[in-house]
Amino acid sequence: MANAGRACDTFPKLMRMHAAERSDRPAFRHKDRGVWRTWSWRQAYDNVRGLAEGLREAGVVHGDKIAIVGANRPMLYWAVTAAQMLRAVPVPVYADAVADEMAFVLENADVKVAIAQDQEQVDKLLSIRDRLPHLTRIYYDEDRGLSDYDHTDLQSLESLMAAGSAALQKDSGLARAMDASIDHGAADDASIMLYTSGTTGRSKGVVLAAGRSVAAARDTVAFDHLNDQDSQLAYLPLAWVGDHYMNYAQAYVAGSCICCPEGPDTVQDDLREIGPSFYFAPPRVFESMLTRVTIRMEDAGALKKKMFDHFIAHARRWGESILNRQPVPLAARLHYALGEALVYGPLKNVLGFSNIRVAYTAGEAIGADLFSFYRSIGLNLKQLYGQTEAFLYVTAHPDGAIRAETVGLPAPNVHIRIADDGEVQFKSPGQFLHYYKEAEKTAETLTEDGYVKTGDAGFFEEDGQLRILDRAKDVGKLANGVIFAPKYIENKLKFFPNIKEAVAFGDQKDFVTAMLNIELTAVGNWAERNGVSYASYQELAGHPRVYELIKGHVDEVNAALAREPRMAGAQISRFLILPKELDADDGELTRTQKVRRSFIAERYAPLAAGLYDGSEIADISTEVTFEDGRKGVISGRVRIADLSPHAPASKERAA
Amino acid sequence: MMHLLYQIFIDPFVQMAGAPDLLVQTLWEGFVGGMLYALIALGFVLIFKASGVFNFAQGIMMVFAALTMVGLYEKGVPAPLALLLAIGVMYLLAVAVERLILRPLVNQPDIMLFMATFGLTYVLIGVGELIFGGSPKEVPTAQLGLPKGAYDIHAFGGLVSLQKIDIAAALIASIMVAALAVFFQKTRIGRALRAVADDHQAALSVGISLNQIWVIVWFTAGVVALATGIMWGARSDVSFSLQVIALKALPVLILGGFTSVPGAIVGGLIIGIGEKLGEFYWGPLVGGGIDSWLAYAIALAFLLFKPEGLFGEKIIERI
Amino acid sequence: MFYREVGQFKTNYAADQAIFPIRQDRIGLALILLVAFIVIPLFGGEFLIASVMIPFLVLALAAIGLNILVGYTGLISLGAAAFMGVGAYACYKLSTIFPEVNIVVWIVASGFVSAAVGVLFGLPSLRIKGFYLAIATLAAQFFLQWCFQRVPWLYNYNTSGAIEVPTHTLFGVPVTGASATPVTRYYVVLTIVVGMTWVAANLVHGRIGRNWMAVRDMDIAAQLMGIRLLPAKLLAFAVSSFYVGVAGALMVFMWLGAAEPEAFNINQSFILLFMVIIGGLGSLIGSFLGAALIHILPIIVRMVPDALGIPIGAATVEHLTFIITGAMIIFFLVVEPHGLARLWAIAKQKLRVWPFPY
Amino acid sequence: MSERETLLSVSNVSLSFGGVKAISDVSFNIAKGEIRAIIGPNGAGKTSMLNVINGFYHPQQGQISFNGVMRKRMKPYEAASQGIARTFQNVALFKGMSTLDNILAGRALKMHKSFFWQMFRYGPALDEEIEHRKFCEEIIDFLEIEHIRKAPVGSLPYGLQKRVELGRALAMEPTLLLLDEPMAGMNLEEKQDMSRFIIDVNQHYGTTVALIEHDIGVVMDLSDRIVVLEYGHKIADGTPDEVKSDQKVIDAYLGVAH
Repeated sequence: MANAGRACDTFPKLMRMHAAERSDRPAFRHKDRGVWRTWSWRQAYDNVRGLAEGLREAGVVHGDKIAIVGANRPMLYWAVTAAQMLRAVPVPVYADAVADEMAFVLENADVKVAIAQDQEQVDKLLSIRDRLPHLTRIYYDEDRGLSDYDHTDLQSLESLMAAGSAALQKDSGLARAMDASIDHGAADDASIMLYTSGTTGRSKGVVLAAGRSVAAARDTVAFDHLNDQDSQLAYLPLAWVGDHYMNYAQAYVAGSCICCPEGPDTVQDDLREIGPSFYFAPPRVFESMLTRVTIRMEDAGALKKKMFDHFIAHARRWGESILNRQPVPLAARLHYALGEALVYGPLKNVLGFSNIRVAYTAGEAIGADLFSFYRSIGLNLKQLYGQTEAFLYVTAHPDGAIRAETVGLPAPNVHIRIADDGEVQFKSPGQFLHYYKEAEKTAETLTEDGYVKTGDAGFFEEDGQLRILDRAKDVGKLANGVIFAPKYIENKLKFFPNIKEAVAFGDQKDFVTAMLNIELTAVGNWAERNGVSYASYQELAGHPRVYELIKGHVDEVNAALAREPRMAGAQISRFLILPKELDADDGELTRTQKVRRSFIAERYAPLAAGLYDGSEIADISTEVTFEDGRKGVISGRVRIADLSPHAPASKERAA
Repeated sequence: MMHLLYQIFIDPFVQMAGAPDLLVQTLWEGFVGGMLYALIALGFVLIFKASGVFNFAQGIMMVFAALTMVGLYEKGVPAPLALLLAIGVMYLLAVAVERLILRPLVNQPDIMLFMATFGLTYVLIGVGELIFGGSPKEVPTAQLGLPKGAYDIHAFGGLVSLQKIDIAAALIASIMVAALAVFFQKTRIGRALRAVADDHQAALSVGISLNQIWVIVWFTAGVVALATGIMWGARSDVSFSLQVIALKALPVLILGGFTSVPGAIVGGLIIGIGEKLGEFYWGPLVGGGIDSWLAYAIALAFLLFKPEGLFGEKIIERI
Repeated sequence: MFYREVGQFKTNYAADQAIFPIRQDRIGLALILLVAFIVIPLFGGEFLIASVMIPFLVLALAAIGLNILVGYTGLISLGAAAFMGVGAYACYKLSTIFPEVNIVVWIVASGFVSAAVGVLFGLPSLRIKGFYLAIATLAAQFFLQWCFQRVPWLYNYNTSGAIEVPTHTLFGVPVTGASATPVTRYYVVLTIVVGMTWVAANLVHGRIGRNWMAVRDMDIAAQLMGIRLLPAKLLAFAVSSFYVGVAGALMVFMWLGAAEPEAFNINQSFILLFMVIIGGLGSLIGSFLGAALIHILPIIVRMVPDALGIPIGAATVEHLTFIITGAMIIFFLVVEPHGLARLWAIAKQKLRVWPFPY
Repeated sequence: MSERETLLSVSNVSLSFGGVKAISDVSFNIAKGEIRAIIGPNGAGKTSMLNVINGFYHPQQGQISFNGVMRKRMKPYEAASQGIARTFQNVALFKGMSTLDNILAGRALKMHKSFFWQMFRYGPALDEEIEHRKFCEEIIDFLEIEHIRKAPVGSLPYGLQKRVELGRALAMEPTLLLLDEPMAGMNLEEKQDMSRFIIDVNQHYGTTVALIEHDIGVVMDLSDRIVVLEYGHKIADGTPDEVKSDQKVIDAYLGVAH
């Protein structure tokens, strides 16, 4: 084999190797038109070459930026590789971004060619075209609705690929040139540009190098023993580092199969059908899954419910120990085996988890309860900590030493240190090259000795595992000097299925307050059960009995905080429930669903003021964006509830 | 071949003309049978009109009612009291049907209710036979004040024999039909019953609940069944083989339409007379016994030309 | 609970359109066939095979036939037993006229005779609908039964008026008549029933089945989509009668050995209809379940008092059977109008989503 | 619009049921490729008109020609085989079947493989089944109903049922698509979706659409031309703007509604 000796330090080279070594193994699956279409590595490679040739003929050259907008589709993944084959830089864009957001990214990245999934994305691109002087051509994957469009600068990927493949077939010179282009691909080529979600301020284009990306993925593939028998469901945004790493990079290194769901509505069904062996999801996915489990079990018959609760309780007691291969009494093991047959096995089956060997969660902190629930039923769920700048991994849980509060040990070949001000800093193999066109920002982020500043505050536990507290700049102090870590408190709140989002305030204030979002499914279900009638989300959110319910949860959080010496002083004194759901379309959340605390404080200023001036009711009127993009105004009065703090855990009891 | 055609198309009419007394006798018997068919069919129509249920059990209700009366009599109950008790049993049956079948199955497709009446049929057969035994029983005609014997009339060149019980049956049938017609047209409940067939809400406005209406209708149908059963029984015996006769009311319904009272009467007469004539004049050609299916064949023939029956409403299919 | 469907994804339409797309169902089916073909003949007693299994299979086949008409096409028939009779008499006549031809061939061929008669009596179905049609099918019931009684040619002029099955052999082994062992007869019946069930499953899952169901669910819409009602209905009559006819032939040749016209009376028609209703309209599995329940119930009613030591007359047993059957129909209609098949479907769904309730 | 070829023309059609006139002497035509609306108050004879067009009712007087061919008494299935498809005011899906089977049933006219192969679900029968499944999957994709592909239609919400019904009609690859109140009982978002589908069907498949709809706003947006019926009579016929300003229409209909 021609390439055996050469190191595969780019994704096109990896793909070429798989096409040769495991040509018939499935590389991509896509549930399309009701069945799982499958492409082997060979077929996928040929398609990518066709695409690359087509793009080359369209004038794409080394260094060009190619925007890729859409959901997870093999064609779009191929476009990524095709771009890399030409040593151009793919720039995936969040598919749900509104035209304005998209314009910013495309403008900033000097995109030359845009690849869109369907009519919706093409429409968005066309609407912002005036602002993109470099954009020459747009390609699309699904042709529905596009036949009447002006095709001067518009073409289907299908035809581009066909033309490219035909050209390669006909002209062996072109084929050789393409091989050469792959060979020319170098480790320090910019491999991809991912825009940060921009929790704070505008998003920045993180440029990652090919060699570093492959190296990082190699480390983790070895770490988790992934190989070409594995498969994963690619359902997270293409533009998110999580998807690019977990699905794209790892699959290209391990030779495993990337499975694309039919659509956003069918992810759960598709997950169950495909039964992946490797799974990655942010905590909110696990959370909503557990919420659904709980709600559905509420409707079960008394006996079944009892059985379920019994075995789940048993799992909570022993499940993690069994998963961690710790010594467990035989009786408990047998009991667990029975539970596996009656509850855990079937539950994993309906959730689509039966075949999973390793599952990861990252992106946000995960609740200990939530985390251990999945582990207790036998899902090998682990946490990792990372960021786009690191090409995801900074730390990860090793097998056998997994705790919800920590994010694990440094990943292979990653060096971590805690700066004097408590900020976590790292140096990793996958580390980014620079922010695109933001040399200043790049310099700010990197230390002089080449470490990356994460902006997160954290510390190492005794066993060497890293524990993350909060964004370093968010960690504040109450007026009385007590440390206030808003995220820490928010996460504790969000671990309750009834609470969807929480925003905590307290920096430089006398006490801590919170704005909450209820989870409509869970609370709606509760309301139905308890005879609470409501006509709208707003009405439910403001219902006195819902306040009572939520107050109970907040009180529990306070009790938990009271048990931690560092946090006891930062209990929540007042809270309110927002009359609308926080929404990325309104700028309240980032596209990765993180709350923008300061923006919210500004937007709901009257409410924020109300939380601190002792009033029981505050009025608010705010603009909302509806599903179809229209805007409207929600206004109303919001009640504010008070709580009394718990006494900190006494020293005697602790001792 | 010619012979066969002659036998089918000529010979029977020659016979009719040759022996008019036999023809009249046959017609009379057909008429009486037809009146009784009409009475059974009327029970169907009553229930179908008021509750939309095609009551397959109507035939068995007839047998069951008669069997109850006769069975009680045989157990030593005086005949008039047995009659009253049988009426009471039919009332209980109506209540039970409303409670156990109609109420739980309300709003189900018609076919479900139709099937349920099959179940009812089986239950009634089982219960009837379990309590009163399967052997044929004689109706105590004398004790019920029904006449016996026959008037022999010498006419039409021969002898026409009219059984008194047949005359009584025809009379009683006529009276019941008339009474029901009056009940439907003139009384408040009757009008409510008619209304309920078209519009359940309308019935409620008359101040009678739907459930009460069902009980009343089924009870009325039960009383009609009792009367019919006694008449048939008096002419032969009471046993479950009468059930097959009851099934003959079905072609009557096809002919007359499910919702028409006059249709039931005319249909009954057509079937009754047609069947007797067919059996008497054409039956021997094919070995006899054709009355078991002739009624259906007649009805089917009609149906092919008029799918909604003689008096049924024209079906306009809406979409 | 036993269903573990994770990873059972389909990569082509043939697999996705399969009649049993779930692996566990295929395994279950294989187990059932294994029991039916091997375990029962090996370990079953004569009573089980001759008095339980053979009648059950024959009745199930008839129920499938009737279900095609009533359940899949929505045409109520009250004359199914008569078509069993047609099959039985056709087979009887064919095998006496051409005794040298293999009897299994005639059993199947008798289905065609039944189908032809079925089409004839199905003709009014274009103009007649619903209850009217149900009553019209009674014409078939009474007319055909009358033929069995009054046309001596049909029963070879036997003085008894009944038909009796002589011994026929298949590959030298007696399969009918007194010398055929129950196991042999069982295998013949089982093979035919399994084969025909498979064909029925293929039909109802394809274009033909869809057309039938379209006619059943909304005949007007079906017409406006280009489905011609008469051919669709007549095909249903033909296929249904074929199945019922073969079941009739099997009943006489493989089960009873002899039959009188009374065997095909209206009560038998009702019994078949009950099997279909209780089993579940529009379900092949339901046909088997319904046949099992209705056939096995009387056996139990007979055995329970015996087992409890309560003397009970044969007549009383029959009356009780009537009452229980009737009550059961009402009970099912009230509690689960879609029959045992729906219960089975619900149970299966529960197992699939276990531990969730739905 | 006038230069467009006429696909269907209705001339002087009258229809009555037992003496009650449902349609009196109505004439209009539908041009190839247009979206034609029939509006009017309840009981104006709109649905009866559709029923006449697809051969379900036979007018006592008047004539209908489709694709230039005059027709006498036509059976509904003949109308179907000529390319007239239909949805219904009260969803007329096959309740006992899944979404996919309903749409597949719409392919009835295009499937011909013999009973013999059907018996074994093998060879040509299976190939045909798969070929048409592919076609139906395009419709499922088009109407965005992937998630309910295998669901029994009886259990679906009303809006989705209407969508499935449209899918079933599209499966017939119709030349003329009759829609009877396609948006009745829908919320705003569902109406927008449905409008989009109707426009897409019209523009990209070139299907001629005739629809009855009560939501005047939607009708005005969607249609090229509108016929207005009242008590079985035609009172106006023209483009949305013409109809909107027609005094008779305003008096009879629009005035009441707005």
